[in-house]
Amino acid sequence: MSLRQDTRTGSVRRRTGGQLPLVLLLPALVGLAFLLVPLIGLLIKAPWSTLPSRLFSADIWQALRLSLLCATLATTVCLLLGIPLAWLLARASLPGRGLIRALVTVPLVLPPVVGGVALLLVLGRRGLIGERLDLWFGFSLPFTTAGVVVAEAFVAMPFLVISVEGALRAADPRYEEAAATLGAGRWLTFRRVTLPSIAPGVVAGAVLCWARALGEFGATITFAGNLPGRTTTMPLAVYLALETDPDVAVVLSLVLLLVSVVVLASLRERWISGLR
Amino acid sequence: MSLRQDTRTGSVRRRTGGQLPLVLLLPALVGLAFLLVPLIGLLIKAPWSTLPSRLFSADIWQALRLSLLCATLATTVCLLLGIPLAWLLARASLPGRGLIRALVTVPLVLPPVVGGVALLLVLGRRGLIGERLDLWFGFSLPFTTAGVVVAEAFVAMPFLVISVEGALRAADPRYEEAAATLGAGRWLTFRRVTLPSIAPGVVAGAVLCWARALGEFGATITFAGNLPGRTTTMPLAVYLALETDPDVAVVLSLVLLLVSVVVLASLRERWISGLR
Amino acid sequence: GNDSPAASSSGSSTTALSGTVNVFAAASLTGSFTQLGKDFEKAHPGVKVNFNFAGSSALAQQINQGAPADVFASAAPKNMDQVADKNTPTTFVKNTLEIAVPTGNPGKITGLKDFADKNKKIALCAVQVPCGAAADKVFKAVGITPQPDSLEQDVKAALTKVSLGEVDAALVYKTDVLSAKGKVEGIEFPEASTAVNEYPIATLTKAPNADGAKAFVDYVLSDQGKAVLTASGFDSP
Amino acid sequence: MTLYADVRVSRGAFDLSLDLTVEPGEVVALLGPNGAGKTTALRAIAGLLPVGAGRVALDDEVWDEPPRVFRTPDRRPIGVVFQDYLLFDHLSALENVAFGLRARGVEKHAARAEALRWLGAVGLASYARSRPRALSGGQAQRVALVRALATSPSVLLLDEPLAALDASTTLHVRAELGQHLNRYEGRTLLVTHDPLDAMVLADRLVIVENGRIVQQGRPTDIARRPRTDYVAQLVGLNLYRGTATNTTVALTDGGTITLAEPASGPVHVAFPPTAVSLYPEPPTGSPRNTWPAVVTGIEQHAHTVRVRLDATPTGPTTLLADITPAAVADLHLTPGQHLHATLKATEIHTYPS
Amino acid sequence: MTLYADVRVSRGAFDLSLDLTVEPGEVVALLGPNGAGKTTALRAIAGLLPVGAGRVALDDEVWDEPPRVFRTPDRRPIGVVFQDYLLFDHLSALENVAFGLRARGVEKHAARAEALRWLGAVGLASYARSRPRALSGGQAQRVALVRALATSPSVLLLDEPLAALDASTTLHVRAELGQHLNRYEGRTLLVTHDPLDAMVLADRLVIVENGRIVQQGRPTDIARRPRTDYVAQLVGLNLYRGTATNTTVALTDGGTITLAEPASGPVHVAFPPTAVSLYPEPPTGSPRNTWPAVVTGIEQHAHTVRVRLDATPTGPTTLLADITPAAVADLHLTPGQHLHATLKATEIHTYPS
Ligand SMILES: Nc1ncnc2c1ncn2[C@@H]1O[C@H](COP(=O)(O)OP(=O)(O)OP(=O)(O)O)[C@@H](O)[C@H]1O
Ligand SMILES: Nc1ncnc2c1ncn2[C@@H]1O[C@H](COP(=O)(O)OP(=O)(O)OP(=O)(O)O)[C@@H](O)[C@H]1O
Ligand SMILES: [Mg+2]
Ligand SMILES: [Mg+2]
Repeated sequence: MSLRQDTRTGSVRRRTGGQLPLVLLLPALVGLAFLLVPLIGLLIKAPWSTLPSRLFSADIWQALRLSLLCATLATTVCLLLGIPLAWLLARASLPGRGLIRALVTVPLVLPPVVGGVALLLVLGRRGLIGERLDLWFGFSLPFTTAGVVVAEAFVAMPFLVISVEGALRAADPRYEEAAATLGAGRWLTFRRVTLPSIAPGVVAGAVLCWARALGEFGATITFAGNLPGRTTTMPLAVYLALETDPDVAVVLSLVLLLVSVVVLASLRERWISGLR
Repeated sequence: MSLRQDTRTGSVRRRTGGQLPLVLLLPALVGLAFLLVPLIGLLIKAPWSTLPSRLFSADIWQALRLSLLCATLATTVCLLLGIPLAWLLARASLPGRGLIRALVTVPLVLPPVVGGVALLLVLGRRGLIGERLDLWFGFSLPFTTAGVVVAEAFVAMPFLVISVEGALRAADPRYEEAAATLGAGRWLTFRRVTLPSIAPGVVAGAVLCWARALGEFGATITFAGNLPGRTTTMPLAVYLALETDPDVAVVLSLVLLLVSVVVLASLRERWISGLR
Repeated sequence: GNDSPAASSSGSSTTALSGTVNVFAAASLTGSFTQLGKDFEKAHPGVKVNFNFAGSSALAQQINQGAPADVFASAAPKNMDQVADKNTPTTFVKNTLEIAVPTGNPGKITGLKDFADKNKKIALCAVQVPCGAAADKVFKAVGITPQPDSLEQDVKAALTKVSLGEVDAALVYKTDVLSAKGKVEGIEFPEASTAVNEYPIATLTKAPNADGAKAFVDYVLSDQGKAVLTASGFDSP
Repeated sequence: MTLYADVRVSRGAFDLSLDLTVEPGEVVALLGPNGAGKTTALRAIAGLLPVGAGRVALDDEVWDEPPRVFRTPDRRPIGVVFQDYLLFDHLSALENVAFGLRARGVEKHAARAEALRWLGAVGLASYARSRPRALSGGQAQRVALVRALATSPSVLLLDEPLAALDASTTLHVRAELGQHLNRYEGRTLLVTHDPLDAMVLADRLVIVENGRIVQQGRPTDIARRPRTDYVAQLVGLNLYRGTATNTTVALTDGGTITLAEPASGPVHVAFPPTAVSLYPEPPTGSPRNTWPAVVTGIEQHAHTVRVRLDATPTGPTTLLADITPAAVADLHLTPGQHLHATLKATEIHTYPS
Repeated sequence: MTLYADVRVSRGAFDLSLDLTVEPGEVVALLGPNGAGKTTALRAIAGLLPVGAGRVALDDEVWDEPPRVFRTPDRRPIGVVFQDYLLFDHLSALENVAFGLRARGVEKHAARAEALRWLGAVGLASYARSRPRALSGGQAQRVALVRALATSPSVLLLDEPLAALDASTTLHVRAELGQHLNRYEGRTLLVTHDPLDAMVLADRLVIVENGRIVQQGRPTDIARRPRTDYVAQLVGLNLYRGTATNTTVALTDGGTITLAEPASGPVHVAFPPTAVSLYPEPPTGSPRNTWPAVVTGIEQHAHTVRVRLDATPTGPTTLLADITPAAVADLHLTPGQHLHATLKATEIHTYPS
C-alpha cells in the first residue's frame, strides 16, 4: 500500500509540472488570501512585546484544555449520532426526506444564543426533559462541562450530517450491492464498505464539526454558562477579554488558532492518507 | 434519465422493505431528536396568541429580505472562490498543503466577534487594505450591505472548501485521466467531469455555507454594524429583540427557521436529483 | 406624554437640521433610544436618526476603526474612554443593581447573603462587563464572597437565566427587571447605591453631521428625553 | 431445491421476460448477444433489481414476488461475479475474498486462510496483499471470481467470469471453475459470450435474444437441433464426455477418439463441425481419427451445410460436420449414405471434467 | 512521424521495460498474458503514468523524458480506450463521444452530429441518449471505442477493445475497427488477448511476458518462427492477404484458396495450422482445398509437430500444419518430401482488409 501511495504521489508531482489553469488558480489564491489576510491583521495587532508575560496565565491553559476536551467530545458525539443520521437521509427511503434534511440544518441557521435558549427550554432545570432528569436522577446539564459538550454538539452536528450525506450520495452504490450479494447485511456493508469509501467526506465533516465546536460561543454561554475551569472555553475567555483588553483577546485568539491549526495540520494529513 | 431515476427509486423503495439495522437506526433517530427537540422547545415557548400582530412589523420583512440576500450573495462568493481553492488543495501538489488546509479552517475556529475585529483591522476604514480602498476609490466596506456579505463569506467559506475537498478526494481520479486523454485541459476536465461527479458534495457544502451565513451574527455586527435596512440581518434583529422583548426574539428566530427550511427543503431535492 | 416635547424642541432649534444622524448606542438602550429617535425625528422633520445598537466595547472598536458615527452612547465610562476622537462626554442616566428572582421566588432568596449559599443557583455578570464590575463592588462593600454558577457575558444573559428559572437569583439592573416584568421579580437592597453604573453620551469630533449630533445629545439630555429614559427604569444622574 | 426464476423487468425501452429453472448441481448458461438482457436477469435473481412481475424462488422459499415478498440480496444464499468486478478498493485482494466468509460469520483467521487457499487456486497467492487498483484486469477478475466462490453459495451467478483472461490463464481458470462447478451442489447460472465456455461448463444452455428465450436445452441437443442460424453458429460444436488414457479417450457413449496432447481421467472432448472432413474412401494421411460413418441428416445453413452422422462403433455415436455446398454436390450426399469421417487430433480440445 | 516509446516503469514489485516504435499508419499489437504489463505500457505512453526512465516521443516531439520533459495527456494527440471503459456517468452516450471533439474545439452541433455518426457506425445510434449505467457491458465498450476514435488522434491506444463483445458483434466491430485502422494515418497500439484480433488487425506483433518483450515482428514472421512454445501456441495461424471473388481468393503472393462463404474485394484469410491435413496421395472428399506441397521444415513443440510447407504454385507460398508425432511417424516426414495438403473451406476465416 505504501508503495502504491508512493507511485501515485510521484505521478501527481510530475503531472502538475504542467500549467495550472489560471481560471482556477486565480480564484483559489484570492479565496486563500481572503481567508488568511484577516489573520495577518490579527498578527500585526498582537502585543508582541508583552506577549510572553500574558501567556503565563494559568487561566489560558485551563480554558484551552477545556476547549479541546469539549470540542473533541462533541465531535465524538456528532460522529456517533450524525453518521447514522446522514446514512438514513442518503440511503433509506423516508417519507418527507427533503423536509427532514432541511430541518437538520436548523441549528445552523438559529442564532447561537437562541439555540442556547432553545436548549435551556428543553434540557434546562425547568425544561421539558431537563425537569425529569433533575427529578429522577438529580442531574442537570446547564452549568456543567457536559452542558458545554451538549451545546457544542448541537451547534456542530449539522456540519457533520450534511458533509457525510453529500459524500454518501457521491459514492457508487454498486459496491454496496456487491457487499449485499456476499451476505453482508446493511450494518456490515455500512461499516466495511460504505464507511471506508466515504472516509474523506467523514474526515472533512469531522474537521468542520471540531472546528465549529472549538469556536462555539453563543450557545455555550447561554446554555452552560461561564465558570472558569468548568465551562469557560477559549471563545468565552476571548469574548470577556474583548470587553476589557482587546490585546488579550487577540492573544487568546491566536493561541486558539495556533493550537487548532497544529492539531488539524498534523492530524488530517495522516487521516486522509491513512483512510484511503 | 427520468426513466432511470424512476427505476432506481423503485428499487430503493422495495429494498428498504427489508429491515433497517437498529444499530444505525437508533443513533440516527437519537441524533434527529437531538437536533429537533430544542426546536420544539422554541415552538412551545412562542407567543402564539400575539404572534399575528407581531408579524406585521415591516422591520421583520426588511431584515429577512436582507438576510436572504446577503446569505445568497455570500454563498455565491464562496462558491466562486471556494471551489477552486478546494480543488487546489485536493489535486495540485502544493508544498505545505497540510498547513494551508489547516489555515483554511481558521475562520471556523476564530470566535466570530474576533473574526469581525480582524476584518475591521484589515478592511476597516483605518485597516491595512481598507485605508487604501477608501483613499483610492472612496469606498469603504464596513457598515454597508457589501460589508455584511464579506463578513458572512469570511465565516462561511471554510464550510464550502472543506466539504468540497472531501468530495474531491472521494471521487475516482481515473475519470479525470480519461478526460485528459480526450484532450481536455484541467479547466475543461474540472468543469465537465470533476464538478458534475462531486455535485452532491458541492451542494452539501453550499447548504452548509448558506445556512451558516444566514445565521451569522458576531462577525457581522462587529464588522458591518447594525444599521436597520442596511446591515441588520435577522440574527442581529433577534439580538436586539432579546434586549427588549425575548418573545419577539423567539418569533423572529422561528420566522428565520421557517424560511430557511422551506428554501432548503424545496431547493435541495431539486438540486440533488437534477445534478446526478 | 410624548407629544408635547416636539413643539418645544422645534422652537429651541436655531438652524434647520438635515441629513441623518448616526447614533451608536449600547444594546441596553435599544428600547428607550428607539423611542427617543422617533420623537426626535418628529421634532426635527427632515432629519433621520440611524441607530447602531451593539455591545459598548464593539461600538468603541468600530468608532476607533473609522465608523461614520455622530453620537456614541455607552453603557459604561470605560468604553467611552476607549474612544479617542470625542467631545466631552456627559452622563445622561444611571442604573442601579437589583436582585432578580424568577416569579414566585422558588429559591426563597431574601437578600445578598443568599449569594454566598452554595446550594442556591446563582448567576452574576462577569467582572469584565459593567454589571459584573458593579456587582463585584457591592460584594466587596458588604464583605460577602458570592458562589456563582455562572459569570454571564452580559446582563441580558443573566436575566434570561432567571426568567427561564435556570438560576434562583442574579444581580441585574433595575431596568432589566422592569423590562422582564411578569417573568422575574426584583428585590431591592440598600447596598446597591455603592455601585451605581453611569451611562455617558458624547458627540464625536469627526462626526459627519456635527449639528445633528449636538441636537440629538441635547434632546437626550432634555426633559423630554429624561422622561422617556426614566420610564424604562433608568435613574437621572 | 430448485431455483425458479420467472423474471419480468422493464428498464427504459428494454423489456425482459425470462422463465428459468436451475436444479441443484445443475449449471445453466445464459448466452446471447450484447444487450440481450443477461445481466439484467442475473441482477433480478440476485435481488439487486426487484422483478416488475413474476416470481423468484428457491423451491418453496420465495425470494421475490411482487407486490408482497422481497428478500434482500444479503438474505439470499448467492454468490455473484460482476461483469465489472466491483472489487472493494480499500481492501486487499485477500480481504476481498475473505469478505463474504466474514459476513457469513467465519472467524477471522479461518476466513483469511480459506481466502488464501482460494487465491492460490487461481494462481494469485502472491497478490494477496495487493489492492485491486494495483492488479491487472485479468488478475482483478480472478479475484472477483474466487470472492464469489469462497462463500459456497446455494446459487452461483457468474457474469462473464472468463472474459478478461488471456488464453493460457483461461484454460487454467476454466478447468478450476469446471472442477468446482462439478463438485458444487448448488445451482449455477453462467452468463457468457463464449459458446465453448458455455458448452464445456454448462449442463443446459438458455439462449436469449432481445429479452426473450429463443431456445434452451442440453448443449448437445441444441447443437444438433438449432432453431435458428444464429443458434447454429453459436453452439455448433461436437462435444463428448469420456475417459482419457494417454492420447486415447474412451467415450462414455461408446467409441474412441485420438488426441494430440496426452490427458488422463474424465474429460470433455470438443471440436467444431468444421474440423470434420468427409471422404468416400478411407484416406491415409496425417489425420489420426478416421471413422466409418452414416449420414443421418443434412441441413442447409446460410453458406454451409451441416451434416449429421453416426460414427458408431469405432467413433462417437453422433457427429456433426460443416462442409460447403460444393462438397455436398461432389460427394452426392444423401441420408443413409456410408462415408468416412476424418478428424485431426490437433483440432480437438480437451477439458478435464 | 514515428512514435518512439522506451518505457521503463516500476510498480511495486512489478518492473516494466519495453522499447517500442510505431510508424505512421502502422498498427502494433501488444500481446501477453495477464499481468504482463500491457496496460502499464499503454498508460505510460498516454502520459497517465510518467516513465521512471526512458523516453516517449513522437518523432522529435518529446512527450516524456525524465527528469525534465513531461507532457500531460491532454497535450498529447492521443485516443485511449480503457480496459474498464471509464465512461462519464453523468453524460449520455452521445455526450461521451462528443466530449473529445468538444475538448478539441469542435462546435457543439458539429460535434454532436459527428458523435451520432460514430455511434451509428457501431450500431448504437438508438442509445445516443442513454446514460452509461443504462448500457449493457458490450454496449458500454463500444461507446468507449468510438469515444476514442472520434477525435482522430495521432496515436490510438486500445486496451482490449473487443473483449466484452459477443461473437456476432465482434465480427462487425472488428471489421469496422479494421477499416478505420486501415484508413487511419496515425499510429495504433492495440492491447489484446485475442491472437486472431492481433493478427488480423495488426501489422506487427509485440509479445510481452513479465514486463519484457519476448518477440516482435510481422504476424506471419512470428507465426513462422516463434521463439517459444508460448508464442507458437499464441500466434500459430496461417494468414494471407488476397482478393476475393465469390468463394475464391486469389492470394497476393500467388495461389488461390476456396472459401465456404462468398466474399469480395481485398480480404484477410486465416486458418489455424491444426486445420491443415497432410496426405501422401491426393484424397477425394469434402475438403475444397487440396494442394501439392513440399516439406521445408519440421519443429517439435510440446505435444504437436509444426510442419512448414511450400504449396506453390496452386496454393499459398508457405503453409503451416500442426500434426501429431504419430502422424509424422506414419508419413515418414522428412524435409523436401512431396505431399498433399488439404484444408476444409469451412475452417477458413475471412476478414475484409
Ligand atoms: N438502468 C437501466 N435503464 C435503462 N435501460 C437499461 C438499464 N440497464 C440496462 N438497460 C438496457 O437493458 C438492456 C439489457 O442490458 P443487459 O446489461 O442486461 O445486457 P447484457 O445481456 O448483459 O449485455 P452484455 O453482454 O453487453 O453485458 C440493454 O439494452 C441496456 O441498454
Ligand atoms: N498501481 C500499481 N501498483 C503496484 N503494482 C501494480 C499497479 N498497477 C499494476 N500493477 C502490477 O503490474 C503488473 C502489470 O499490470 P498491467 O495492468 O499492466 O497488466 P496487463 O498486462 O494489462 O494485464 P491484463 O491483461 O490482466 O489486463 C501486474 O502484476 C500488476 O499487479
Ligand atoms: Mg452484461
Ligand atoms: Mg490490462
